[in-house]
Amino acid sequence: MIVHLSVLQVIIPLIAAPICLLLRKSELAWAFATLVAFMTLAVSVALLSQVMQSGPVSYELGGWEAPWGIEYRVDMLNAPLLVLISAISALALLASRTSIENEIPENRHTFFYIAWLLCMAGLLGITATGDAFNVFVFLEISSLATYTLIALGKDRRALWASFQYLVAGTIGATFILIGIGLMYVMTGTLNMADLAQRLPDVENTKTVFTAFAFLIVGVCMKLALFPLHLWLPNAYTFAPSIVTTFLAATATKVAVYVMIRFIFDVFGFEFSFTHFPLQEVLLTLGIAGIFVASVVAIYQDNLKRMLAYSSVAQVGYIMLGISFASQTGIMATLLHMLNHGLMKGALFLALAAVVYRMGIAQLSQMHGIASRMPLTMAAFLIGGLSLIGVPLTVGFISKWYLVSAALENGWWPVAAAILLGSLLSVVYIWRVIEVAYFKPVSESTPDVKEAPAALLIPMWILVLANLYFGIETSLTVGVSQMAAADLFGGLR
Amino acid sequence: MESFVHVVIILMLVTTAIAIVRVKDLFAVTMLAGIYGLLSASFFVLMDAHDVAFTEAAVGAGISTLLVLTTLSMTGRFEKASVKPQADYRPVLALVLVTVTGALLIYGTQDMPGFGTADAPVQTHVVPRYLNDSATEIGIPNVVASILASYRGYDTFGEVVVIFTAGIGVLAMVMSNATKMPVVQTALMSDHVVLRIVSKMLIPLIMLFALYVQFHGEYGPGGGFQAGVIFASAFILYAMLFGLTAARNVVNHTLVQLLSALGVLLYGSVGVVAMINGGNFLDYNFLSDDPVAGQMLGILLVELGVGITVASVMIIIFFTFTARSQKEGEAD
Amino acid sequence: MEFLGLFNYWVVIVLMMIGFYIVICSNNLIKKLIGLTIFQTSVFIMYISMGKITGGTAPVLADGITLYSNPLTHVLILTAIVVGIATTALGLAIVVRIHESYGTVEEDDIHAKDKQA
Amino acid sequence: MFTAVTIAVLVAMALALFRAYAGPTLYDRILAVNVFGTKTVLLIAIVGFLMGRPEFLDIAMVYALMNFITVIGILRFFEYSSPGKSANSETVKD
Amino acid sequence: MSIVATYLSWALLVIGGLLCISGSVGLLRFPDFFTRMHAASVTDTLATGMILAGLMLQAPTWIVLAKLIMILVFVLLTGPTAGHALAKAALHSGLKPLLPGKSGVLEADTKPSGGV
Repeated sequence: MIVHLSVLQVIIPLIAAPICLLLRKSELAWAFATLVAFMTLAVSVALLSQVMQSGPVSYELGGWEAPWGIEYRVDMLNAPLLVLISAISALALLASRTSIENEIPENRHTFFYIAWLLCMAGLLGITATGDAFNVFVFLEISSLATYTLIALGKDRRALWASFQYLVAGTIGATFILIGIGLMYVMTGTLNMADLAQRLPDVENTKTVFTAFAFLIVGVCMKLALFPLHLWLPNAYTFAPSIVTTFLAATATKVAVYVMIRFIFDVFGFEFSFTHFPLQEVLLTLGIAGIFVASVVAIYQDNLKRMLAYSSVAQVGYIMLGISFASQTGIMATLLHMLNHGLMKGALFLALAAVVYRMGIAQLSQMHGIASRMPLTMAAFLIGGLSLIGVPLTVGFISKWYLVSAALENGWWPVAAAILLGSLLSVVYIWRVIEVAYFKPVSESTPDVKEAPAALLIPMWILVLANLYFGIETSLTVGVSQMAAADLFGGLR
Repeated sequence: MESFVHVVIILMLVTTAIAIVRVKDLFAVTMLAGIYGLLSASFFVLMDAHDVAFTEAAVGAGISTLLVLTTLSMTGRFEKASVKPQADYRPVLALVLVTVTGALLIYGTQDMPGFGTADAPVQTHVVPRYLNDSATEIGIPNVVASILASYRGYDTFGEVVVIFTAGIGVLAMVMSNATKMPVVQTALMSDHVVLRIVSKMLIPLIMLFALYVQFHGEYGPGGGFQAGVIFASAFILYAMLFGLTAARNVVNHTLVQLLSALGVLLYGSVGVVAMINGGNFLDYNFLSDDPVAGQMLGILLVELGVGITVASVMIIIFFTFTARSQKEGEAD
Repeated sequence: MEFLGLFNYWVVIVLMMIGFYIVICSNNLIKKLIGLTIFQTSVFIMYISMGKITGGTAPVLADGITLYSNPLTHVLILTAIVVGIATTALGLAIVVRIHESYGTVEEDDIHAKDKQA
Repeated sequence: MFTAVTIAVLVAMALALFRAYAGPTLYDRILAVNVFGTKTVLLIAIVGFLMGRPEFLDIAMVYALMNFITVIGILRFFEYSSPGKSANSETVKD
Repeated sequence: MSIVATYLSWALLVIGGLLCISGSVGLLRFPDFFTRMHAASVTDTLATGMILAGLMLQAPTWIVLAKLIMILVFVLLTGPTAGHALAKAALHSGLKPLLPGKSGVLEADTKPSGGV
């Protein structure tokens, strides 16, 4: 079985989804889905350790060797991401049954779990595959499932948000399809490794330039880079809270991964940064994204929307890391991807608990809520500190590397911008802390109890992970370092 | 001559597309979109892509037109005529965006290998193996089917899952809350006697044709997806003429849902059996002692899985939509 | 032939852009989805024309024929067509629900109603 | 000779396309779509002969089938929705 | 193939092609729906039949012939049926054919009531 790990990872949830439909009863479906998610987690952890011990794993689907068949390829770059996706998915599923009680009508619960498994399988598939077209197929699986999950939100605006995302996402996917087609016409292959070998011969052509541009724009649509982020705040705000937790922690990260894979592995560092003004574009948009989104976040009353804008800002940081075009920069990016997954997971789970008890996530209704829901708000506090980048949390580690990468390039203003962006996040996190902890309980504050254990346990697991990986950094930093070295080792 | 047909079809495509932009009547738009589907399918025939033409005809001209029509019967037929002044910036913005994108693409075409050249990378790398060896490795003449089901069988697995996901999505969103069907509906097209009689004759023929397409896919254009759509269209025809309740009596809703899951499972389990027999996922060589026989068996089974899922999901989608539209019709 | 090639690709690009234009510009959600279909179909047309060989024939092996058009693009587009119809179906399902809860399928009306709320 | 027929069919398709665009009534459009579909069936059949591989006529079958179902579908939904809301009045197109 | 069959085939194809065009011209030029419908559906069926028959005479193999016959049967079944249903639906919806009025000029016998 050990040789099949990389494919088991994806096909376990993929095959489990139709089985869920056969189970019909929503409790059974939930239990089964959670079990499957934990199995997937186990597989991905095993896969990570396998990759760490013996290097990249390649798997030929259907037994056909690489350029002719489809290949799964797991290395240091995507193995940690696989763990992140399955871990967040497993924890969120654990909490989901309670969380969706009030948010989704009873008769849709089974479909919810099926869509969840499909979404997760899609994300895992995008991450694990080594074939450009296969990326598109699994991207669509995850996207279609995501549209469904978002549309299940209680508010009618969820439908509208889902539709907007569907249009934006499909345009993005079609752009990716165009990009893949143009690459294919110049090289005749779809396998990423094979593409990487054959692209340099034609890298001076206008066609490859266009292919790259379309791929990047398409992926940026999916990862909500600043001017293309318009679908994201609505989608995150109106989706069921637990779905937001899952998506915020994983979906954009997967898109970032695809981008890194194409920039560094398929097209190669040289092409991306010399034939194409990638550095300037990402730097500008990244910084603009950080500031615009952070400022907008400060003015939000709905906390889900506030964190959604914060996610857009965080994507800006991640893009900055890529734009440094250095090994430290890319390492900071990878680290921040994982860490941001952890902190957004914790924060949104805390909000899911708030929504579960209060029905809403409006800041104006939360005066003194910390005294009613101390554990939840403590989790939010720690997650918020991590988002800001306070020492002893994961946020600090990735910001640290980000800043040092900026300094390494001698880009003082960029380093200053990163710090300034963190200050902005202090502002919007502080608003919440102030209201929740220091405002007296007013009559508008609903009389609520602490969140149930089903929500608290996964939430605190994530919070502790935030702290643990903020102190004991050898695993995450080591993995990112190796992945970054791999990406730059492939340098011609 | 081929080039002439090529040019004419392409020009008609453009005309249709422009007409779609201009027409405000959404029924007309839908019909033009159907024509667009037919035209692009003809184009695919001209480009030797018979399998694709097959699918596009069934999907672009058939199923998607029907789906849009069902939706239109719920939402109304006309696009709002007047655009408010403040929305006026949108066409300009769109035009700029579209021009930039189009210009970039045209820039990109300049270095593309010429149309139809035999020594382009697309024709010389990867593909020759399929054309030269698939006869011995897989043993079926339709190369498209062997790539679809075997060489890139995993993509096709993904494709089945995509369809399944769409079915789940539609069910999760549109399925009526009430489990029982709306009360007796008037038999809608009862006055079309000729239509009903002819269709009664046709439906078995259509099903036979679907089976032919399903199992002939290895030798000519066709396969699970096309067969599934055709099979579903027989039920859709029945439902349109004799009412949804009657159709539901023939194919039970729960049963169709189970079937849609079973199709995916059939596909998946072929892969898992290959794994248990010591091969990789979806390696059909391990399904039988003789690799070629294994490939044949594997392709047969996965195509069947595709067919079952596609047919049942299409039926699910169509029936769910129709049930919703009738419920809404009553509510008025 | 060279003229036909460029003509073909350019017109296909025009088609794509018409579809794209409908998606961005149309106020009606159903028309947006139809635009999306046209956009995607045009991309399919581009793929399929990339795989054509002049004088080639359909990739169904037969005696006496040596020149076949590229079957791989056909496979890819088969998959993509399926993805396209799946997206359309899901989009229409959302539109149906939007119509039920907003009473309209026009984008600016929806915005107006959201602002009121 | 196939050439002549192909051209004839193409001309017929173009004319039908114009009718589908111009309307003016819904039924004109449906008729045009139907004619267009039948002509496409013919085109596919002839092109098969023209290109020397006439064995793939199955596609023409599908076209004919889908054409029929589409027309029925249009009629069905139009009849159903016509007493209802906005679908009843045809404004003559300008 | 015998000479006769070849010539017959060509003749069928040419007549079919001409019918095709004439039907479509009718579809384009005739004044109202019902006349257009008449032009289109009558010639449509005949033209399709003739062209397919012409092709049948040139069919290289039996399987091609069989498929052509299937298509012909299918078109002959569905074409008139669809046309019939369409005309009926149009008539029921209140669309009235143009008839010669008193002045001998074609006019609708009643104003299209609400029409379609």
